[in-house]
Amino acid sequence: MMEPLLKVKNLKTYFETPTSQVKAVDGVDFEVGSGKVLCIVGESGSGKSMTSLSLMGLVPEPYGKIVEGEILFEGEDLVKMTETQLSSMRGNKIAMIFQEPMTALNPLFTIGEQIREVLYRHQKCTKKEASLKAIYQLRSVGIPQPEVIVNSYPHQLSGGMRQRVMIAMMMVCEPKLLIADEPTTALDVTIQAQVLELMHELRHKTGTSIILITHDLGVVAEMADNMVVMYAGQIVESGSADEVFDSPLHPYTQALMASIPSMVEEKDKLTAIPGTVPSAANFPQGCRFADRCSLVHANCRSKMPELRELKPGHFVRCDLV
Amino acid sequence: MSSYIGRRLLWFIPVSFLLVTFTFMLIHIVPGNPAHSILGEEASEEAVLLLEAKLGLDQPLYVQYFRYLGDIVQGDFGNSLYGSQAVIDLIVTRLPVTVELSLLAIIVSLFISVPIGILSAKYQNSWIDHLGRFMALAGAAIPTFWLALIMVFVFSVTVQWFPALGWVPLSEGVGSNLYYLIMPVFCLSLPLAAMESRMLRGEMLEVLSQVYIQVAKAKGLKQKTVLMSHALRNAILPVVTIVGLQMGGLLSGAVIVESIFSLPGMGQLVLNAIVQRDYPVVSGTVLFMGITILLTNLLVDIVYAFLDPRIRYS
Amino acid sequence: MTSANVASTEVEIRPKNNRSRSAVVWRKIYKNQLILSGLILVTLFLITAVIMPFFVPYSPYETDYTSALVSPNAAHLFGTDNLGRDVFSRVVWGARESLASGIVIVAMAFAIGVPLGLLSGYYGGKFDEILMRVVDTWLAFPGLVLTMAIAFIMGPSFLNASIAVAVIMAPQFIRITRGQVLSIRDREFVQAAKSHGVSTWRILFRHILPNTSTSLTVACNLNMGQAIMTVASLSYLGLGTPPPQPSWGEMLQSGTNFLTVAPWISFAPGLAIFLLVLAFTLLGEGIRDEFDPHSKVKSS
Amino acid sequence: NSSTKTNETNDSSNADGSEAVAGGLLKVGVISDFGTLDPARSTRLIDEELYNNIYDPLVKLTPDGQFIPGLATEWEISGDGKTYTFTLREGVKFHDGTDFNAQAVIDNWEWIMDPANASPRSTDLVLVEELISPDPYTLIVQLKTPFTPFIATITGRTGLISSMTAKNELGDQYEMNPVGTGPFKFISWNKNEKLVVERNPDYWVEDQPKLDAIEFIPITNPSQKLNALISGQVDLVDSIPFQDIPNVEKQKNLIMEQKTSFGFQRITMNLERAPFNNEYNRRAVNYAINRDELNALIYFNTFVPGYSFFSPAGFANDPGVTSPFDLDLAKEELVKAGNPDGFVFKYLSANDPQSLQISQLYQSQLAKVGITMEIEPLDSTALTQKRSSGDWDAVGGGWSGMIDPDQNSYAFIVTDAPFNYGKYSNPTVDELMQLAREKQSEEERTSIYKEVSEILLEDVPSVFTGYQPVIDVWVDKVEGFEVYPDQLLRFHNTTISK
Amino acid sequence: MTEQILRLIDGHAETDHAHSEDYLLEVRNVKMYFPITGGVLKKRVGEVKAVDDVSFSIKKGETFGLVGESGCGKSTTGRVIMRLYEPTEGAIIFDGKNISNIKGERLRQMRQNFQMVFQDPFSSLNPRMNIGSIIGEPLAVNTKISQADLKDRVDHLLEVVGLPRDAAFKYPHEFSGGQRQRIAIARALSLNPKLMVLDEAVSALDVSIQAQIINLLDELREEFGLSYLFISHNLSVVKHVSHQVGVMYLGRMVEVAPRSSLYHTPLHPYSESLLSAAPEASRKVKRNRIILSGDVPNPANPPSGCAFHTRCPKAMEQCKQERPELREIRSQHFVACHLY
Ligand SMILES: Nc1ncnc2c1ncn2[C@@H]1O[C@H](COP(=O)(O)OP(=O)(O)OP(=O)(O)O)[C@@H](O)[C@H]1O
Ligand SMILES: Nc1ncnc2c1ncn2[C@@H]1O[C@H](COP(=O)(O)OP(=O)(O)OP(=O)(O)O)[C@@H](O)[C@H]1O
Ligand SMILES: [Mg+2]
Ligand SMILES: [Mg+2]
Repeated sequence: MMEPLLKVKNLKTYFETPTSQVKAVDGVDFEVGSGKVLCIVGESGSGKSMTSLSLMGLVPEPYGKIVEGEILFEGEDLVKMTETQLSSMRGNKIAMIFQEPMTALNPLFTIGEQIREVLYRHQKCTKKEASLKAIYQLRSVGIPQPEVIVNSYPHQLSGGMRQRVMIAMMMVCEPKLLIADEPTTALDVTIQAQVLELMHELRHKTGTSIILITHDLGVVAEMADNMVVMYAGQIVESGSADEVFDSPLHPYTQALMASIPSMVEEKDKLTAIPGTVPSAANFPQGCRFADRCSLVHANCRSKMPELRELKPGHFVRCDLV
Repeated sequence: MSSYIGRRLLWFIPVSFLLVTFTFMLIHIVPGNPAHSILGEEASEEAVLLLEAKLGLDQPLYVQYFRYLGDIVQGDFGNSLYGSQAVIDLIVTRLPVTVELSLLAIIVSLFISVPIGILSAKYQNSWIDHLGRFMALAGAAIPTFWLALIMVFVFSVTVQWFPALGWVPLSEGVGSNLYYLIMPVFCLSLPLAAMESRMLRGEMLEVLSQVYIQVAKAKGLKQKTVLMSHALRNAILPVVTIVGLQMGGLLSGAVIVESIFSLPGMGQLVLNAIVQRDYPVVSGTVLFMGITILLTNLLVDIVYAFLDPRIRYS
Repeated sequence: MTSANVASTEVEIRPKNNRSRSAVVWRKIYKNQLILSGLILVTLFLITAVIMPFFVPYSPYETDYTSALVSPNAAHLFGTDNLGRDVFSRVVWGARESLASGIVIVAMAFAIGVPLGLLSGYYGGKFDEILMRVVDTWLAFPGLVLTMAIAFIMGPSFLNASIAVAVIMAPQFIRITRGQVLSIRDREFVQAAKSHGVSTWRILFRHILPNTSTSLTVACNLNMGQAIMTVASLSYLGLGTPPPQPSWGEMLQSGTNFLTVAPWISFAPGLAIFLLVLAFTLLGEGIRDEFDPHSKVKSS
Repeated sequence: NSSTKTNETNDSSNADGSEAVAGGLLKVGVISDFGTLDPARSTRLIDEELYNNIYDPLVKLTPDGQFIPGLATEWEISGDGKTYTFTLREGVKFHDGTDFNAQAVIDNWEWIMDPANASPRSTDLVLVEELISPDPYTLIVQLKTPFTPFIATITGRTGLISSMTAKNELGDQYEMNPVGTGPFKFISWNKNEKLVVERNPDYWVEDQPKLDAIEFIPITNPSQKLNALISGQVDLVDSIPFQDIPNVEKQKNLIMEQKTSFGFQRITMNLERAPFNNEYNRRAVNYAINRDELNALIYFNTFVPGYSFFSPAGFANDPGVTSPFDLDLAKEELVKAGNPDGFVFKYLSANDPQSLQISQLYQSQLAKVGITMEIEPLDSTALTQKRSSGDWDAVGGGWSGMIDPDQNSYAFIVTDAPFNYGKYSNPTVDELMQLAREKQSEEERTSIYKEVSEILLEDVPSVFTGYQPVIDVWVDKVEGFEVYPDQLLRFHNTTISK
Repeated sequence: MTEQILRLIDGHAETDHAHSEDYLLEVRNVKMYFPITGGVLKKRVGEVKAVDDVSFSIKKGETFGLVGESGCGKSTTGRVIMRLYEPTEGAIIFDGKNISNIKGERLRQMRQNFQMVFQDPFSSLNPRMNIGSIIGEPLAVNTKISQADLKDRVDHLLEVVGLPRDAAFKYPHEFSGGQRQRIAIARALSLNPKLMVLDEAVSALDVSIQAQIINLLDELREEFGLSYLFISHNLSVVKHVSHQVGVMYLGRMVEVAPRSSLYHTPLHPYSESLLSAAPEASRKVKRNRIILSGDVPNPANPPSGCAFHTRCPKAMEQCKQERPELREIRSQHFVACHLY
C-alpha cells in the first residue's frame, strides 16, 4: 500500500500554564491518503481545532505545546521542523480554512492583496502574474466579477463570499492538504451547501486531500471518505465513513448518532447523552466517556481502553465491544 | 464616508459654540475685577469705573456675551489687559514654539512606544514584556515637573550637556533649536510614550488573538510580515486616534514644561495670564487651545476614516 | 461555534471544589502580580495616611532654626527642609492630602459621570446626542489649563482644587459608563429582564450597573492615579492645598528651590507621588488584565 | 536751596582705568515678563526695572541714593517748598527724533493727570496745582502744599518722559512701542521670550551707552535663574532666590553684589476687629516674632532685621528703634489682653513660594506662645480685594521702597491713607508725618521719623520685621554694572567682554 | 366583561376573522420596519423590512417552528410577539386579546403569559446575579410573593428543569451551556406562561446537550400545556419539535404547513431547496440537492415581486413583477408562490 500523505502518530498537545495542565489533544493517530477527505467530528472542546493547529504548527504560544508524537507529511516529521521550514510549508503544501469567515480576513487589506501575498511568499511571480492568478482563483471558486472583488475589502462581502475568498486564498498554491476547521458552521444551510459543493469540486479538480473538521454528522455523511470521532482529546472511533455510519461501535458514536433529529426518519424521542464532557483540565483516570455511558462497567473507570482495530481500518477505543 | 465626515464637520459648529460659551462663563462669572488688577492698588474708585467702561465691563452680562461672540466670530479674541497687545497676536507668536514642542513630543513618543508596545505584545509575559510594561506604568506615574527638575539638575547643572532653559527659533538654525528642545521634548513625550505603549500593547494583543492573524500565519507569511504588516497596521489605528485625542493632555503638559524650561510658548502665555488675571488672554488662549483640540479630533476622525476601509467605503 | 468555544474555556475557569465567588476573586488577585503589588503599595500608603501620622517623631509644622537643611540621618530619615521641619513627618502627613484628594475627586467625578453615562447610554436618542456633544466640548478643554484657571479663580484650597479636577475628570466617567451601558444594553439578559416586565430602574441598577463595575473599578483606579498627579501639579503651581498643610506637590515645589543644596527635600515627596500614582495605575491595569481583558477603557 | 549738580562724566570713568571694550550684547534674566512699557501706566516693579534704560528721568539717582541731574540740569525749590523750578537739558532728542523740552514734560504730566486716562501714576501728581513753562527749557511746578519728597518722586516713573508725539500717534499700542530719550532704543518685545533694546547712538551722555544691545529674558521659574547663569544663557540676573546664595559663592566666575533696599517687610493688623483691636495682642505678636530666625532660614543672613518703616539704605533710619524678641514678654502681653492661652487669627499671604515660606515660619513662631495663625494664600488681585473688604485679621507683605522716607511711610500710616489697610489712626502721627513732608532738612525730618517710629513701636499697628536685600548676580565678563537699592537696572555704563 | 371592554378599546374588528377557540396566538399581517438613517443629518433614508406582512397562528399546546436563513426576520418576529418591539402594522392576538398596541401596566401583566428563551445561554443570564435571583426575578417584580414562597418556587423550578437545589446560590459562570439553558428555561417558566418564544434556544449547544434540552422542552410542553414558537435555522430540529412549520425568506412568510406536509412535499421552491440542502447524518439516504446560486439579498433593498425570484430556479416573468400572496393550496398548507 502506498504511503499516506499524512500520518499522525500519538499526537499530544497540551497547554501548560503555571497553574494547570490542559490535555487538549491526548494521543491521536490517524492517516490521510492522497486525494481523500478525512472528517473529524466531536463535541465542543474535544480537541478538533487543536489537532488541526498542531498539524499547521500553529499551537498558541506560549503555553500550548506539542509534547509528544509525530506528524509525518510526505514522510517528513513536521514536529521536528524549524519555524522557517514550517512557514514555507504553510499556505503552500498545507493550507487551512477557519470557521469564522467574518473575522478571518484582515479588514485593512483588499482581497487581492491578501491573495497575492501568498503568491509572493511561496512562488516567484511578478505583480502582474499574481494579480491574474488571484482573479483566476477567485473565478474558480465561483465568485462573480472577480476583477471587481479583488479590489474590495472584506467588509464589503457577505459571509459566503468571504468563505469562498478564504478557500481561493488557501488553494492558490495548490496545496497537497487542506485543513478546514468548521468551514461552514457559521453559514446558512443554502450557503453551506454551496461551499461544500465547491470543496467537492476542488478536490476532484486538484486532487487535494482534505481534513474537514466539523461537529455536524450531516456534513460528515456528505463529505467524508474516512472519519475520526473525537471525545475529550482522544479518538474514540475511526474508520471509513461507510463503516462507521453503518455500524458504529463505540457507545459514544452510537449515542451521538441517536441524538440527532433526522430529516427523513421520524424519531419519537431523541436519545440524549446525559451529563457533560469532562473538563480538559482534569480528565478522569479511566475511559473519559464512562460517566455518560449507558453501558458503563466497573473496569471502564479504572483503566483507559486502548484504540483497537476491530475490523480492518476500523478502530475503536472501548473494551466492551 | 462623505456623510460621516459631513456629520463630523456639522457637529463642529455647535460644539465650538458651546466652547465659546464655556470660556465666556469661565471668565465672566468669576469674582475679581480686572480693572483693579490693571490699575493696581493705588487706583481711585473713579479710575476703576472709567477703565471698566472702557473695557465694556459695565455692560450687562448678556451684552458682553454677545459682543464677545461677535468678536470671536470675526477672529478678534480681544486685547491683553497688560500692554494692550491683541490676544491673537500673542497666540500666533507663541504658536510655533508649542506646535514644534508638541509635534516633536509626539514623534519622540512614537519612537519610544512603538517598539516597546510591539515587543511587549509579541513576548507577552516574558521579561521583555514585564520590563516594557513597568516602564510604561512608571512613565505614566512620574510627575513631569519632578522629572524635568531632575533632568535639569543632572544634565544642565551637573554634567552641563544641555541648556537648562531657553529657546532658539528655528530660523536661527535647526541644530541649536533642537539642542534647546531636547530636554523639554523628552519630558513632554515620556507620559505620552507610556500611554501609547500601554495602548499599543493592548491593541496588539487583541489583534494578535484575531483569526485573521492565524490566517496570515497559516498562509506561511514570515513572522515579521505578520507582526509588522498585518498586526501592527490594525493595532496602530486606534493608537493613532488616541494620540490625536491626547492633544489636550499634551497642551497641559506643555504648560508645565514650558514654565520649567522658560519656553516662550502658549503654555507660558496662559500660565502667566492666569497668574496676572489677564482675562482676555486666558479666555483667548483656552478657547484657541480648545478649538485646536477640536480640530485635531476632527482631523483624526477624518484621517481614521481614510485609513479604515470599513468607514471609507460606507 | 464561538459560544461553544467559550464553554470549553469556561469549564476550566470554573472553580474546583465549588469555591465561592470571592475566593475566586482573591485567588486571581493573588496570582496577578500587577494587582498584588498595586494593592500592597496602596495598603502601605493607606496605613501611612491613617495611622502613621500618630507615630511620626516630629510635628510636620514646627520649624527649627537650628536644624534647617539637615541631610538624611538617623534622627531625620529624609532630612529636614529649609525651615528645619522633618521631611519624613511631612511626607507621612502629606499622604493624607494626596489620598484624600484622590478619593474625593474620583468620588465626585463618579457621582457626576456615572448617572449621566447610565441614562445617556440606556435611553440614547436626543439626550444622548446632546450630552455627547457637551462631553466633546468638555474634553476639548486643555485639562490642566482649565483646572488651573478654575483653581486659581476660586482660590487655592484643597476643596477647590479637588472640584476643579473632578469637573475635568467627570466626562471620562460619562464616556466609560455610556460605552459600557451601550454594550450591555443589547445583551440578551437585559432583553430577558425587559421581557419579564422588570422596570427600567431595576434594569439600570440591578442588571446594567453591576456589569459595568469592572470597567468602573479600573477607571476609578487609573483616574485616582491621574487625580493625585494633577492635584500634585496644582500644588506644585501653588494652586492646591495651601501650606503649611503638608502636601507633596507643595513640598516638591519648595524643595526645588533647594535642589542643589538639599535634593532630599524634593526627592522624597517626588518619590511618594510617583509610587502612589504607580500603585493605582498598577491596580487599575492589573484589574483590567485579570477581570476585563477585552475592554479598552480609553485612558485620558 | 538747590541741590548740587554733579559732573556727568564722573560716573562714566572707570576707576581702575582698565578700559572695557565698547559693544557687545548683554543678556539679562529678569524675574518675570514686563507688563507695560509705558511708565505712565505702570504699577509693577518689573516694568520699572527696565525703564531707566529706555527713558531718562528728570532727576537721576546714584547707587548710594544721591540726586544728580537727568533731563533736568538744575532745580530750585522755593522757601515755602511749593514752587519747583527746573532747568531742562537742551539738545536732547527722543528716539523718534522729536525734541525734548518743557512742553514734553507738561504733556506727559497732563496726560497722567487727565482722569480719562486712568493713569495709576496720577497719585504722584495730585499736589500739582499748575505747570508753567516760561521758556522751552524751564519748567515751573506749582504745588498746592509744600512737599519735600517731590524730587524723589520724579526720580521714578513719573519723572520718565515719553515722546508724546509717539504716544498720541500709537494710542494703546504705545505700551508695546515705547519712545524715550534713554541710552537704549526699544527694538522688539516678544512676550515671554525676550525684549530687545539697542544702543542709542545719539545719547546725550558722551561715551554712553557702551553696549550694542541688551536682551531682557524673563525667567519665571526662580530656581532656574542660577542654572541660566551657569549655563551661559544670561549674563546677569536681577535677583536670585536667597537659598542659591551659597551656590553662587561657590561659582568662581560669578559676581554677586547686594544692597539693602529702601523698602520694609511687615505684618499689618486689622485694628477694626478682634483680636487685633486689642493692642496687647498686637504687641504679643511683635515680641514673638523672631527676626533672626527669619533672617537665617529665609534670607540666608542677607536680611537686616528692623522695627520701623525706615531702612538703613535711606537717611531716616535710627538703629535705636528696636524691640526685643522675648516669648515671656509676649505671654505677658497675652495675659494682659485677657487671652493668656493665645488666640486664633486669619492671615492673608501672597501666593508665591517665598511669601508662603515666610508665612509658615511666622505661624510656627507664633504657635510657641499659643497663637494660632491660619494662612490664607491669595494671588495678588484676590489679596488686594480681600484686603480692602476688611475681612481679615492680618496680612503679610512688604514694600520694595523708594528713595524718600515719606514715600515709604506716609501712605501706609496716615489716617485713611491708601495703604493704611489696618485703619490705624493717630492724630499725633498724622501731624508729624505732614510736618516731615514740609521740612526740607534731612536732620529735622530724621528726628520726626524717629518720633513716629517710637510711637508705632508702642501702638504696633503693624509688626515690622526688617529690610530685604537687593541682590544682583552677573558673570565676571560684565563690568561697570552697579546695584541700586531701588532694584532698578541701569546699564548705561555697563560693558561686556567677549 | 372586562375582556369585552378591552376588545372594544383595542378597536380591532374581530368579526372578519372568526376567532377560533383553540388558537392561543394569532399573528395577522404583522410588519416590522426599522428605519435606516443616512446622510449628514442622519435623516431617515429608508427602512429595513425585517418582518413584512407575516401571518400565522399557534394552537394551544402546540409548537410552531419558524425556519429561514440568517437575517430573514425570525428573531424580529419573535420579539414583536414578545412586544419587545411595537409592530409597525398588524395585529397580535393573544388568547383573544389584541396586544399589539398595549403599553405600561397592561403590557406588563400581559407579558406574564408569554416568555422568551434566547439563543446564547452565555449572554442571556446576568453574570452578576446568582441563579436564585435570576430565576426568581420575574416573580419578584411581577407578583407580591413572600421571600419564603419565592425560595420554594425557585427550588421547584430548578427541580423541574433538572438542576440541583444548591444551584440557586451559584453564579452563571459556574455552569455549562446546557445547564445555563435549563436555567433560562426555568426563569421563563417562573410566571406560568402560556406561550414560550424559543429563539434559537438550542442552536448554541452540542448535539448531545441539544437533545437533552429538546427532550426537556417536550416534557414541559406536555406537563404544563405550553405552546412554543420555536425559532431555528436547523431544519431537522424544527422538524423534530414542531407541529406547524413556517418558512421565512427576506421578512416574508413563504410557506406555512403542518410538519409532515411541509417536509414531505414542500411546495415553495425555496422550501424545497432549503430542505434539500440540509445535511442528513446518514450515508444511506441520497437526496437530490438543489444548490441555490448567490446570496440572500439585502433586506434593506429587497427584489421586486417575489423576493426569491433572484435565486429561484423556477422563476418566471410574473415573479419579478407581482408579489405572491400566501394562499392555502392544500388543506392547512399555505404557500406564497405563483407556481400554484
Ligand atoms: N489557549 C488555550 N489555553 C488553554 N486551553 C485551551 C486553549 N485553547 C483551547 N484550549 C483547550 O483545549 C481543548 C480543546 O480545544 P479545541 O479548540 O481543540 O476544541 P474543538 O474540538 O475545536 O472545539 P469547538 O468545537 O468548540 O471548536 C479544550 O478543552 C480547550 O479548553
Ligand atoms: N433593531 C434593529 N434595527 C435595525 N434593523 C434590525 C434590527 N433588528 C433586526 N434588524 C434587521 O432585520 C433583519 C431581520 O433580522 P432578524 O434578527 O430578525 O433575523 P433572523 O432571522 O433572526 O436572523 P438570524 O438567524 O441571523 O438570527 C436583518 O436584516 C437585521 O439586520
Ligand atoms: Mg474548534
Ligand atoms: Mg435571530
